[in-house]
Amino acid sequence: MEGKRSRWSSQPRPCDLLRKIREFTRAIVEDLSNGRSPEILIDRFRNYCSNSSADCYCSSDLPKGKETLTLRRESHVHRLDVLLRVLVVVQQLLQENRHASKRDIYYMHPSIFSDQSVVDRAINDICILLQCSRHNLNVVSVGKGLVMGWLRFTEARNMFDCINRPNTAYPVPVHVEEVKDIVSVAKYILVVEKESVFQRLADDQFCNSNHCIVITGRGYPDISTRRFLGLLVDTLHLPIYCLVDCDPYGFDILSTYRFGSLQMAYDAKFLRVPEIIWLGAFPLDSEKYRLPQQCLLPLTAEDKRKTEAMLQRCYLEREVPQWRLELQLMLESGVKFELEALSVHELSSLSTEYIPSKIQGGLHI
Amino acid sequence: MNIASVRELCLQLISSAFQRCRASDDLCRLSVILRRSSAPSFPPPVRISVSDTGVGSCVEEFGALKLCREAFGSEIWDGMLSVTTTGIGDNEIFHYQFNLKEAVSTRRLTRLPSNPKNGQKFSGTEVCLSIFESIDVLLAEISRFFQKILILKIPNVAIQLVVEHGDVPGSRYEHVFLPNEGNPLHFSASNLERLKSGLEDYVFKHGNTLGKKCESCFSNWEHLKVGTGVACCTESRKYSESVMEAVIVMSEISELASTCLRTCGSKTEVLYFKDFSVSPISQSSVKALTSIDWKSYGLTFRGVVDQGGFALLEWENLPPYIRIHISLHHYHNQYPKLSRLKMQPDQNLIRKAIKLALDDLKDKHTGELLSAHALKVRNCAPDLAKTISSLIWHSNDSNFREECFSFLGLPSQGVGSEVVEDRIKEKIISVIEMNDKDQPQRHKEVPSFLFEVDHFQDSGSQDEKYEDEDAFSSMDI
Amino acid sequence: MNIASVRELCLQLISSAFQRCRASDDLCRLSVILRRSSAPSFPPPVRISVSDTGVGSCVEEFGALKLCREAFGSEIWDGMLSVTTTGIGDNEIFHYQFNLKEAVSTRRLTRLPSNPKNGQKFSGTEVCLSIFESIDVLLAEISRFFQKILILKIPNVAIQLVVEHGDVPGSRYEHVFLPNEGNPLHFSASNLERLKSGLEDYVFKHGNTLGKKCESCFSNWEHLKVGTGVACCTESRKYSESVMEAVIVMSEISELASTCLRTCGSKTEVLYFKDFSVSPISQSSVKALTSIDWKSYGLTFRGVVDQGGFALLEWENLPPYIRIHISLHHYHNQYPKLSRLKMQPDQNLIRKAIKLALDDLKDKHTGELLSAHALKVRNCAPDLAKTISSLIWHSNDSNFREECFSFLGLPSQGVGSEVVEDRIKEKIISVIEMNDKDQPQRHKEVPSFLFEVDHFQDSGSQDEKYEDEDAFSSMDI
Amino acid sequence: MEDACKSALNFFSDQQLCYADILTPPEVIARIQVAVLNFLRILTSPDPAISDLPLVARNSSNTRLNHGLLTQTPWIFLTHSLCTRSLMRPNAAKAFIRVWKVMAMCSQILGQGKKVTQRELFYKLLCDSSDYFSSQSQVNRTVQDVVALLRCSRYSLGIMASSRGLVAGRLLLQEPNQEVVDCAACGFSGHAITGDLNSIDKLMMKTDARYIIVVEKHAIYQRLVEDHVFNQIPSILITAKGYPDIATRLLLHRMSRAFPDLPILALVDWNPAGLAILCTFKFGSIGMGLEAYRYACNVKWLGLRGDDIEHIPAQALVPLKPKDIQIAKSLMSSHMLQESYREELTLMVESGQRAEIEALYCHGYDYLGKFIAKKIVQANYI
Ligand SMILES: [Mg+2]
Ligand SMILES: [Mg+2]
Repeated sequence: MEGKRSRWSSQPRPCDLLRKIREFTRAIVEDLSNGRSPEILIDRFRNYCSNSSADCYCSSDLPKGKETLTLRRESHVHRLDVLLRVLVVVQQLLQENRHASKRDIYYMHPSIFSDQSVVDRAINDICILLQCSRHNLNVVSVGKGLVMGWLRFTEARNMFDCINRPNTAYPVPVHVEEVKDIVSVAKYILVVEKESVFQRLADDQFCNSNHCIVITGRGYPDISTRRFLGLLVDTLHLPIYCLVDCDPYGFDILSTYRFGSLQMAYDAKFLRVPEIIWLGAFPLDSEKYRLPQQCLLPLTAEDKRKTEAMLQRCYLEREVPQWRLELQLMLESGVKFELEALSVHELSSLSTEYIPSKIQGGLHI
Repeated sequence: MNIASVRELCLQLISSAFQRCRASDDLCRLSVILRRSSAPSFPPPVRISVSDTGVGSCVEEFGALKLCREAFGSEIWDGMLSVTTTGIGDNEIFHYQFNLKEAVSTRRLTRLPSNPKNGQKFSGTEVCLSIFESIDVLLAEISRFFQKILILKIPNVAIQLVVEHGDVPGSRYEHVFLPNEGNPLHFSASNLERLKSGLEDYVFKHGNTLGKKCESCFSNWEHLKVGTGVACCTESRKYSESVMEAVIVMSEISELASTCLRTCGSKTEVLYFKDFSVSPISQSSVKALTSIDWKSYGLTFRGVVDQGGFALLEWENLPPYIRIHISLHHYHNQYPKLSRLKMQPDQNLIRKAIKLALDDLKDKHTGELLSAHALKVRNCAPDLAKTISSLIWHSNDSNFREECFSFLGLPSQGVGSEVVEDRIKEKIISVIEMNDKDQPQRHKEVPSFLFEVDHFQDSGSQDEKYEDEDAFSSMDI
Repeated sequence: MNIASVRELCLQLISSAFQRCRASDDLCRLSVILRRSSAPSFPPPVRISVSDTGVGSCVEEFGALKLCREAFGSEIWDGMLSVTTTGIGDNEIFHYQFNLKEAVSTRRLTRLPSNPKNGQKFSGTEVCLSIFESIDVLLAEISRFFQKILILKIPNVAIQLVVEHGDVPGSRYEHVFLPNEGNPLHFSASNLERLKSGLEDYVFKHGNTLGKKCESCFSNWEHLKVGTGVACCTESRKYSESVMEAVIVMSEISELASTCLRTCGSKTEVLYFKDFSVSPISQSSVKALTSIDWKSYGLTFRGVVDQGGFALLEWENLPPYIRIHISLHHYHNQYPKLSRLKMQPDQNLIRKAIKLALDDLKDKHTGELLSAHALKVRNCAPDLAKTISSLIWHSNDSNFREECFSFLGLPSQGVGSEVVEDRIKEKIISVIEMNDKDQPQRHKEVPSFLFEVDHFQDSGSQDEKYEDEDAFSSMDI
Repeated sequence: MEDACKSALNFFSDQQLCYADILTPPEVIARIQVAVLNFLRILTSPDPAISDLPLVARNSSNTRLNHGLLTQTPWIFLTHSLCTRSLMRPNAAKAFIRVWKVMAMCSQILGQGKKVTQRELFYKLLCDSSDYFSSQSQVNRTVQDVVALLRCSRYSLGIMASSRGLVAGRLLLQEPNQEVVDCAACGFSGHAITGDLNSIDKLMMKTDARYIIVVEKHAIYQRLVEDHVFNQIPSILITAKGYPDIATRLLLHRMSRAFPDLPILALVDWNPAGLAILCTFKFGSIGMGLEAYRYACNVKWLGLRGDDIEHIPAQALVPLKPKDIQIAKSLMSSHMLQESYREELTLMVESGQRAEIEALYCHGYDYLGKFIAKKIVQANYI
């Protein structure tokens, strides 16, 4: 299919990865046998910088520098050891076609890994070294996301018939690469920040009356939710709207869908969904939809700090200057509010008034 | 330099005699004879005779001796030296008497009638003095002096130390110190080679007075690891070159329970020589020793004990069976021609010589004197080896395994995982050790931003934090 | 009690005259005449004559007067009293002269020649003295005294206050204070009834000197809310009974802008009477007043200003149109027969009487003097009423709605939601107010529950505790 | 509607134990109407009063232990002891009115045939009466009060719950007029348990399993599902991802009733929180309100227990944290904790260490399945 992008076409096969692991190992053994210190170069990635002045290369998805691991420093040796230990686990997972979570891997050598974050970094490093995505390593996390609406698909031959009960939440499949036979006649996809709003829409029979698919990542979206979303977008070519709280976290979550997260920047091209359209809530909605004063909370110092930091992100100015303006507006207004505040006057106003008016009126950016 | 005691004076006289021998082209003999007189005083007076067959001495040599007041304080010596000397070209044997108690140097000397040589061609000197002193104390001190001076392995001097107990027959003690006894060197060997060989002999003899290798401590030669270093400094103005030679020996004692253990235990006495003689070590040199970056050789320097000219270096964390020996020799390479030139005690010279010696030792003996840093890295090697081995071992690709084995020089069949692991460990360790040698150059290559990326982490914690919030709200149901 | 000033002495003399009138069985007249002499001094001397038609006085009464030194200090009085008196059974009218400056009491009295009564049956006394004092000051003070004493409403005494300005004709001022003027009482009314009625009159007159109800402040009678309380105490030893009567009046001024506002504003002057006369209030009584739990009557007591015998109670948060008036009367119920007995100023007596009066007022006037707690609860009533009314109103079950209306006594059709809400609010408020009255009794009763209950465990405080605990530790399986 | 009213009038008087019923909206509305009528009746009676609210006490002194004759396992219920919300009690007026306000709000929502999330409820109440509600937790507590007053489940009040629960394995579920769901073929996550208590209540279930395994952690559950452990050990796997929600507990409870012969075995971390989670399944928790006690299940402790710690490398043991000690103390003070559990807990506290289930992975990922199988075969659970 023409619409399929690189996101789905160039998935490395397990045997390719196993070969890469062997090559990697072989190189190390060869170096050692020849009395050379192995030097392992790891690319570093960032998907944004705080240099909004223009000519940064954050949009290019190219590495921004390299790290070198050698046997010269204790910390390097330890890090190399962790990396290789995780690689042993990964090799095993790939050979046996099993899956494990980051936490599972941590528990293989808890004393040596000392901390979960050490394992997380090693996994990221391995992905960079082997030029693959995390799920290619058969490292998965427990799924957090939910989906409902006009959608039918299979995951490893198990049928997910959401359309049968379009107001029932289904867990987002963890093994997105096993998802097949996606069928939908929906008009659009709606991503909501949190479960509470998702439930509101379910209770309002929103999908029934609007012929759409609703997805939530329950806060910061996990990888499977983002990949599943990407898969739907690529397969169904539907517009995709996003509804988040009007607060710094909501905006950050929105940015995570749109641009990917910093710590997974190496894989951003597979994890981001650039097609996403911001539907709301915008700072000015508080006036437009007559939100009572009690629902508007002042931004805390932490909120302001976070907002100011986000305003620096280069991709905003470059790609979505209008988003940035809204964020700026939020900071200036000094208040934030949650989506639930829109339901104050009328419980179903989110589904009967707010969302339809936004979509029909083109009030999104 | 002022001489502070009569014993020091004796050593000075012996040292001078040794220099006269060394200056001679021929083989020479240096005899020190201690003879207890039968006089009924206590302690009985000891007559000390220092005689040598070296080039003759000049009168000024004795007239210029400067003694502190304290040297006469304890009234064990009357200040009188009798000197008999003749040069190879002299026709007479001269006799002098020096009264060193006399402050005005011109009044010190009394010329006595000389003897004709009757045309015989020989040279030599004898210096005698009588003091009230324990003969054992003198014997021990002079012995130690000779043991040390042997380290220089000056090839043409034989030393004889004799004790005669008055008229008691059969009570004569005699010890001969020969430079080439332990480990003969070619006559043309350099000063540094002699110093190295001398220190080796000294270490093997292990402080015992037997003059031979201590078999219970050293069962074979290989336990010594030696490094040498030379630092030169051209003092341009005088056209003279100051040389600092350093030899470092690491010895491994085979049996800890041995009774041969040195008194200084795991401390290191720095054996200091100056212009081919035993010398006390100067304060500034001690300072130089403390300022060496021992850590980069895996040594933890605790401090230095400066005991009136002896410097004892103290170590921490040194394994109990390891001993470190250091000797330093500082001289002008035109000595004795220019011996009157004062040498600057150059701290840099000491540091440089010792560092070169340490590097030399490390180079020759892989795995020794690894830096503290490399030691830490090396501690990770078993883990890393195990990991790499398990990467190989857990691969289901047998070709790959065999390929790896062949890299490691192992047979493709029938090797156990421990063997692989051990082999990899060896390789890793040797890489680490090699890396440690040429550290200074390499270190600059490592990109410095490797671990500065920690600020990347700050937004990474978000997801975790958010998950915690979830955890809480689940309680809320 | 020592008399501190000449003005106090005057009031004391008037008080004694009043007591003589009260002791009489007949209707009596008490006249106070202030006559300014025409003497040219400044201020001109004022002759004060206090005359009464009561029972005659005894000589000891005046001889026993004790004046402080200060009373003579300002030299406004020579210390001389002229007394003319006769009892009903006396045949003569006696004349005395007292010199109160005389310290020795036996020397004070000078008997003057008496007049024969010629068989006429009458009794009475006149006391005269001359002082240098502003007549206006005297007039104001005596007026206030009479206004207060009128509160006791002693029925058989008519009071006349006359001012004569020397010989100036037409300058005569006369004011008559009649006990039954405002609100006539039956002759047999009790002391408490008189005190109550007297205070009501006093409040209505509102401090104005007009002697009649202030129309601009009180447009009708009902604005006064009165409570009374009596506390007795049998002092067993002397077989005498001490009585404390308290009357509390809450008045609501209809027009805040009225010029009639008392000087003391929203403060409350405690009108204190002792043995049927105006009396200063004692320190211990003031203390008793401060120790009353005003809060439980919704009053926030800020403090008391004690101004030489006057006590002004200060309130916080009192609405500006509300005035509180308190009068206290303490007497022996056998007075005057046992008037010489000293009464213990019993703090408990005051507290009890006032509490009873407050309770009485609260009982008679629902919604007044609600406790601070009940006030808080009452403030919630509109919200609760609104909530419950919305429960009714939003129900689409008409049977249910009609049933609710019938409980509320509302027609089943055509009522607006405000009506329902108001009705519920009224009911709730009335329950709250009722609950506040007999609080102590009610609380012991079984609470009325929304649903029937079999078991009851009063663990109301427990759940507050539980709320503090965090989600897990409360898991008390 | 009238029937509903009638049954509501005496809706608890004939019962020994108190718990929250799962009701339909008309039933809940009927109860609320009874509440209003009673309130008005007492308010307008000759001796008028403002009725106190009798809330079933949610504390340990109101719990009773029931020793079943047949089941031999004790279970716990709440009796009718009450704590009251009274308008008149000092500082209680607001709490009293909050109850009515929440009731009014719920009645309104139910009347519209809608449901709300707790957060929405908070916002509605915040805007409606901010004098009374200032925080989410206040709303949550008041909801629990209403539950304790009306004795119906929170869900019945129209408040949506999100269930975190998942179930997988040899279980067939069917809602009336719906297709059968095979929990063995629901993908890698298994079947998500709905938050809709009414539909759980109506589920029809079939199984050929021999055990029900309750797993504390989602990740462990996922591993077991991926490895198809439920085929090696014929079982149903269920997890609530930590402290269980009502829906998960209801489903487990329903399974325990439908399949009384299947032992329910819990696999939890070896730390006080793990035991607390197990006990929440077993007994409920006060924090969950009145609904908690109804869904008690006879859960047995499979692991990790003190004996299992020897299979765990020392470096995987972590010192107990203060929070753990706090939980342990709370558990110890409970009179419901059976002796064998108490001993385990004592051992845990004395060792000063804790271990997570994942620590077994040092023996490889398939060890966990074998570990469970072995313990089950040996009937090594308490
Ligand atoms: Mg948010
Ligand atoms: Mg846990």
